[in-house]
Amino acid sequence: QSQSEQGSLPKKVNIGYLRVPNDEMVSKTKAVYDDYFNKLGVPYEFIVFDSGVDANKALASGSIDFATMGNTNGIIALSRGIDVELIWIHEVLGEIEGLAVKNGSNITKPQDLVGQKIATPFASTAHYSLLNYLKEAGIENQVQLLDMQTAEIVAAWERGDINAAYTWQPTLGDLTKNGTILVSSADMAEKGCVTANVCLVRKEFSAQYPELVAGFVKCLSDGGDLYRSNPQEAAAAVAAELGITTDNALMQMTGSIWLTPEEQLGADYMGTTGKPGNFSKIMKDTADFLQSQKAIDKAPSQEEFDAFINSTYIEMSQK
Amino acid sequence: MQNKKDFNKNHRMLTLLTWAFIFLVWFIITRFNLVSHLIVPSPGEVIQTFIAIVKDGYNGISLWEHLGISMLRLLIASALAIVTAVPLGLFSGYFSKVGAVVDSIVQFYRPLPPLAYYVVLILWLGIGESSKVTLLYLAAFAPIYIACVAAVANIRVEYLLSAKSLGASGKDLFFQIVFPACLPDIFTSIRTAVGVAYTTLVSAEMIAATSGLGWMVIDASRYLKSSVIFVGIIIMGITGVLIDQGLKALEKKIVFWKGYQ
Amino acid sequence: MQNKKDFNKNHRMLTLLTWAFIFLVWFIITRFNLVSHLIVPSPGEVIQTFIAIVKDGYNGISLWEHLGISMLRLLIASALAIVTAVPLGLFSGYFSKVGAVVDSIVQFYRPLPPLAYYVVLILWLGIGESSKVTLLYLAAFAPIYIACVAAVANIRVEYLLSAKSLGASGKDLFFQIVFPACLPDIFTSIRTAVGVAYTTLVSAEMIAATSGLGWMVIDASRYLKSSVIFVGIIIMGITGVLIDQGLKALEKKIVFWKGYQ
Amino acid sequence: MNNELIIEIDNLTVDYPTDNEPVRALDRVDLKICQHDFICVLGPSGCGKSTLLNVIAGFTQPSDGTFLMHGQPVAGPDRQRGVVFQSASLYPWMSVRKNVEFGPKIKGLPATEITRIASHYLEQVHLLEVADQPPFQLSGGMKQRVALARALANEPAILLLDEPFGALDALTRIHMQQLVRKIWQQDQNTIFMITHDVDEALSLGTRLLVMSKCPGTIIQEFSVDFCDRAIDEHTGRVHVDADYLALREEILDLIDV
Amino acid sequence: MNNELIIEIDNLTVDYPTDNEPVRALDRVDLKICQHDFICVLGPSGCGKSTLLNVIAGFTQPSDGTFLMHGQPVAGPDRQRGVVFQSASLYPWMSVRKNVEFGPKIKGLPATEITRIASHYLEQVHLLEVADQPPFQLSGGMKQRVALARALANEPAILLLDEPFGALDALTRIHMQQLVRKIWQQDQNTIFMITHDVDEALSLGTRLLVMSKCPGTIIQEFSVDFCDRAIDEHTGRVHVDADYLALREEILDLIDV
Ligand SMILES: Nc1ncnc2c1ncn2[C@@H]1O[C@H](COP(=O)(O)OP(=O)(O)OP(=O)(O)O)[C@@H](O)[C@H]1O
Ligand SMILES: Nc1ncnc2c1ncn2[C@@H]1O[C@H](COP(=O)(O)OP(=O)(O)OP(=O)(O)O)[C@@H](O)[C@H]1O
Ligand SMILES: [Mg+2]
Ligand SMILES: [Mg+2]
Repeated sequence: QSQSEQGSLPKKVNIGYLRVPNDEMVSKTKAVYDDYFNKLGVPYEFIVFDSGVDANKALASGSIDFATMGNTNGIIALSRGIDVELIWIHEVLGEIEGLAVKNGSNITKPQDLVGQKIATPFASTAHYSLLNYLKEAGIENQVQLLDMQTAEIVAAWERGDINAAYTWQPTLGDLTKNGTILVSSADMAEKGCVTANVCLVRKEFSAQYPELVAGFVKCLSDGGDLYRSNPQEAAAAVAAELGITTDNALMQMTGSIWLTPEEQLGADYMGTTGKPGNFSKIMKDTADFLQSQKAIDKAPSQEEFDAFINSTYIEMSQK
Repeated sequence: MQNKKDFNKNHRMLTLLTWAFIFLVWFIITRFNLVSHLIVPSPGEVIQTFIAIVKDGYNGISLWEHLGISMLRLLIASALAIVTAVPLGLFSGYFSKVGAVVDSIVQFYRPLPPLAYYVVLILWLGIGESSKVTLLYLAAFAPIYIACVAAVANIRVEYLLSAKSLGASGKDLFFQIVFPACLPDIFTSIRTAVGVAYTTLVSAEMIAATSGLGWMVIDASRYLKSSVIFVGIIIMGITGVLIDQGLKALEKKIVFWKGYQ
Repeated sequence: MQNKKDFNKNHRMLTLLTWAFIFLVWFIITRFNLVSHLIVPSPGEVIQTFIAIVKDGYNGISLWEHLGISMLRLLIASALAIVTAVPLGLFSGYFSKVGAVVDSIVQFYRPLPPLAYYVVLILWLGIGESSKVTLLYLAAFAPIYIACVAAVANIRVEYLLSAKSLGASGKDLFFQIVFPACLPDIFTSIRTAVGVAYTTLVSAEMIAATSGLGWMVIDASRYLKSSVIFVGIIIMGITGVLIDQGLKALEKKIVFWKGYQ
Repeated sequence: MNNELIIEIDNLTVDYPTDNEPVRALDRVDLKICQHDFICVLGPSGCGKSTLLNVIAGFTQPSDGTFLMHGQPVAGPDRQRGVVFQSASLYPWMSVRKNVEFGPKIKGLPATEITRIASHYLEQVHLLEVADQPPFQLSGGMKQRVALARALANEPAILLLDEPFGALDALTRIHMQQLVRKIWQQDQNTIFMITHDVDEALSLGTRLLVMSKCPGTIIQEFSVDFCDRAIDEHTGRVHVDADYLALREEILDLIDV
Repeated sequence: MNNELIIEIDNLTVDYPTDNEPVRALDRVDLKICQHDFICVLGPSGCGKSTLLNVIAGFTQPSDGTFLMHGQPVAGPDRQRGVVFQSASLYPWMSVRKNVEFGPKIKGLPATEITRIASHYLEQVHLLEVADQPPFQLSGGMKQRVALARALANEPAILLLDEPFGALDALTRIHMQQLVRKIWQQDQNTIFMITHDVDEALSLGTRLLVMSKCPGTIIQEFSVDFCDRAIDEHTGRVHVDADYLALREEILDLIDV
């Protein structure tokens, strides 16, 4: 392959990842990356982040080349002028995220949330879905939002400090032990409020090593293929890495939509080069919403999103 | 050394020049895009953000409320630390048995990073104000307690002996001699303690808060709003200096005999 | 007061009893399920966790490596702080013009909560070791610098005058008189500084780390592994006390004339 | 010595506990102090002078022997024995007046009485005009005068002075000596004073005790009366005569090693 | 006074700057110091004695008038004028020997020479046996002897002593006086010493300067020779005679206010 040409390889590749069961985790645990990078002879490092928030800081300082994050953080990256592009959608979030309410709290409909404290990690996709949900119910100013990380949500829930929280698996599973899901991100997605985990790359990096980026994307789609062909095996590998049960892992993996490269390139999602898909519009809508929430100063334009979402590497990887 | 006034004036001038220079460098590197404005926002941006925050607040809460809630947390925690650590510290110093009981506990938790036990506090006290205030309280407690123990040990023995010879004992001795004799050190430690608590403010407001200066900086950093971060840091820096100056002035008034013991 | 040895023995006894009592209470409230074991793990659980961590490490990294990397960060940051803050502080104190330039900058950043500017450091220096070490460095710098400035101001004027009368000037005066005269205060401030840096350790290891004691506690708290949190806290507490004891012993050796000035 | 017996010390021994074996500071000291005695204690440094004073004050307990005051054993310091140390132990957080009022206030006297007493003794040491200043604004000599007034305000049965003028310059010291002599003569106090200055002892005391090196014991006692007979009306200085000089030489020979 | 002229002070005035108007500490002082003079300066507290010494040492610059040493103006402190302060300014981080060696070392003498000088002067102050101890383990008198040895080790043209024995007890002070007298007689030093103690000045000095209250000026000078003629071979104490007592009274009258 042309990638092996002298001088066109980076000294090292730094990859920021999240500890969640997705295609990247499958590829990582099933040694797909090992094979790829070892064959190239390029050293690489996986650096774990708690959320896209910290990954964005790392991208901004040039500490990492690839990063996985929720699409809301991708928007923040773009709007703040971090020089990155979106090259892959890991998964479209479905049942994996949701608003849990405590049993016995008598919350069965949106209006019951009035006056309640609702916890969620700010600047996350869950935060965005929750805001949309509240806005739609017209009660956005009648609840108190608390900015908490997932572990703290569990602690506060256990202690009875909160009766509602919008969060994701596996935390969500802890909450539903004595709670129920009022609304999930799958429900929100149906209402047009799509959230997803995406992969960003530093443009400086992708411009210099496009082949490597395409190879990286291929690794991701290989991970997805592995999952689709043998879910049990993929779940087992992921579960070992995350320290959870295989069932739990599988439950989480089926709770979101994994896309094939073809689906990614389809009109519903990223689209092809020169022909942006619907995901770009979703991103724009999300950005407008974030702007209205003053989370970002100025939403990027549709054109900027079209350019930001770059399906070239998927196309290259499919050749 | 011609004249004291001239001398001080010269030095204030130098300090001013230093800051002017810092601002100039800041202006130049941002004006000529030597670094990304994400990494260093321009002075103009920061000033605009500051004005916007003063006018409209942050996240729907006015700046004064953010400042107020943070100061309130700090105040309550410091006040609690003072009214508990001072008597306990003085007792520990005065009655060595009390000291033997309390000392090692304080010595053990003192070096702990507050963030290490914050989760435990949240598990115990919940996500409300109490865990935040307790975190600040614990940060402020140790320096005051330790200073009080040391202060009692350092009381001039002549103060105690002459008071006894004048007929003082028990309560009189403690309140009229031991306490005032330790007051200068207590005050110094209060300044330290408030400083330490202030330093812990961001940690305390990191969890389950939606207001406070510290939370504002944390939230801004989630959205990479570096101009807000800068505004927050500048406000915190100035506030911190002001608090210390205020305490210093108070100290000079209350412990007027400091340095003359 | 019959005998000094008996006296000290009694006090050690009391301290031991205090801790025995704490462990007993801990044991009882967990044994009889007075609180959820999520909130307070039982002593047995904590000991098991401790043994497991000693044997197998945490997250695939041995406990000694966690401890080692944290101590290394602390050591590098403290060493850097010492070699920069001491000369700068002494110069600032000695040449008032240097002081006029540097002082206000240190005074401004000193009260800032480290977490407030950690974001900025990460944006500037990245997520690697340099931002972590810099955070610890900045935490350690201010106390040493400020103590050095004050120490120079407090040098007995007779030390300087008699040295001059003996023919000393310039470099001799600085290295043979000013520096050693400030050394006791420098050492005290180093102890403070290392303590402050240690307190900042968890903050520094909160972002993009995968090793270190602080990270271990943070990671455990992310997954609410309270027994790991307790193990971490206990290790950090003991380590903190040991570091301070070590520095104290070193101080006693190097600054043997302390208290005799 | 036809005056009332105040203090009776018999066979007094004091050992200080240390990490190794105890240090013997006083060895079988006998001493009787009567009303209106002015005792001056001389002796080489570290011979146990302060230890003796501390026992009388009640700060230190005898290891052996008896110490009686008015025939009663003493449990600890109390207002019967006023103490003045070498370096002022004035409380800097109280004004000069409050310092002097401290004893009477602790005693629980009525407010007017407290004020009267404080004014009286401040007047006696010529410091009424600085009564409202904090003590740290005073010179060394003034501080010691306040300490004296404070001790006197309790009207103790005996005044214990541990090198009270040791930290003062020679001129101020002479003035302080004149003041103490005057007060002693007027108020008929009983004074036990430690000093290093033979001239001071000679010009003030009625009984001079000379102590030996550690472990301290009283090796010789002189009864003197220069303070009564030889004071210049005008300058307040002692007339130095042959007797005086002879005694001075004798004492210097005794303590000079 | 047929000796070489070392220091010449003419019309010396010193004002200290303050926040308000300057304080005049010395007012038109004239003074000549010759080789082997032993000058003792007496005067009330705050009259400017230390200020005069500081000008000679080079620590303070004259506001007006001239100060020449060996006919040359002086820019600042240097090794020609050794100083001993009241409270020991020994460096606690150096051993006694290192303290004494400090001057010679700074001068850059060869190591053997440095050791020789230090041993010599430590011997002279009888402290060779504690040479390796840190100074804080010594008694007050020993500390001042080290300070003296340290100043002497530089072999300065003049020794400036600012109340060198002021903090010592009376007995130790007498021993120190004997020591200084002996050294002065043996080594033929020139000494300028401030004291508050008239007896000390009388028993040591060849010239006694009495200064007036602030702003300080020299109001009278006495030439005395008790140090030469009246020293008891045996005890080293001055024989007090009628001359001595008369002069003592005269000086006390002068400075006693
Ligand atoms: N608390 C103590 N513990 C142990 N030894 C002590 C203590 N206090 C005094 N000594 C020792 O007891 C002896 C007598 O001490 P004391 O203070 O009574 O002497 P002094 O005559 O007052 O001396 P000075 O003239 O220096 O005041 C000394 O050898 C001293 O070292
Ligand atoms: N640095 C200074 N600034 C202002 N005034 C000063 C300063 N040093 C001394 N003075 C004043 O100058 C006068 C003379 O002071 P100096 O120290 O020379 O007196 P002194 O005779 O040595 O006194 P003492 O006997 O107390 O040592 C005093 O009134 C003093 O208050
Ligand atoms: Mg004594
Ligand atoms: Mg003086």
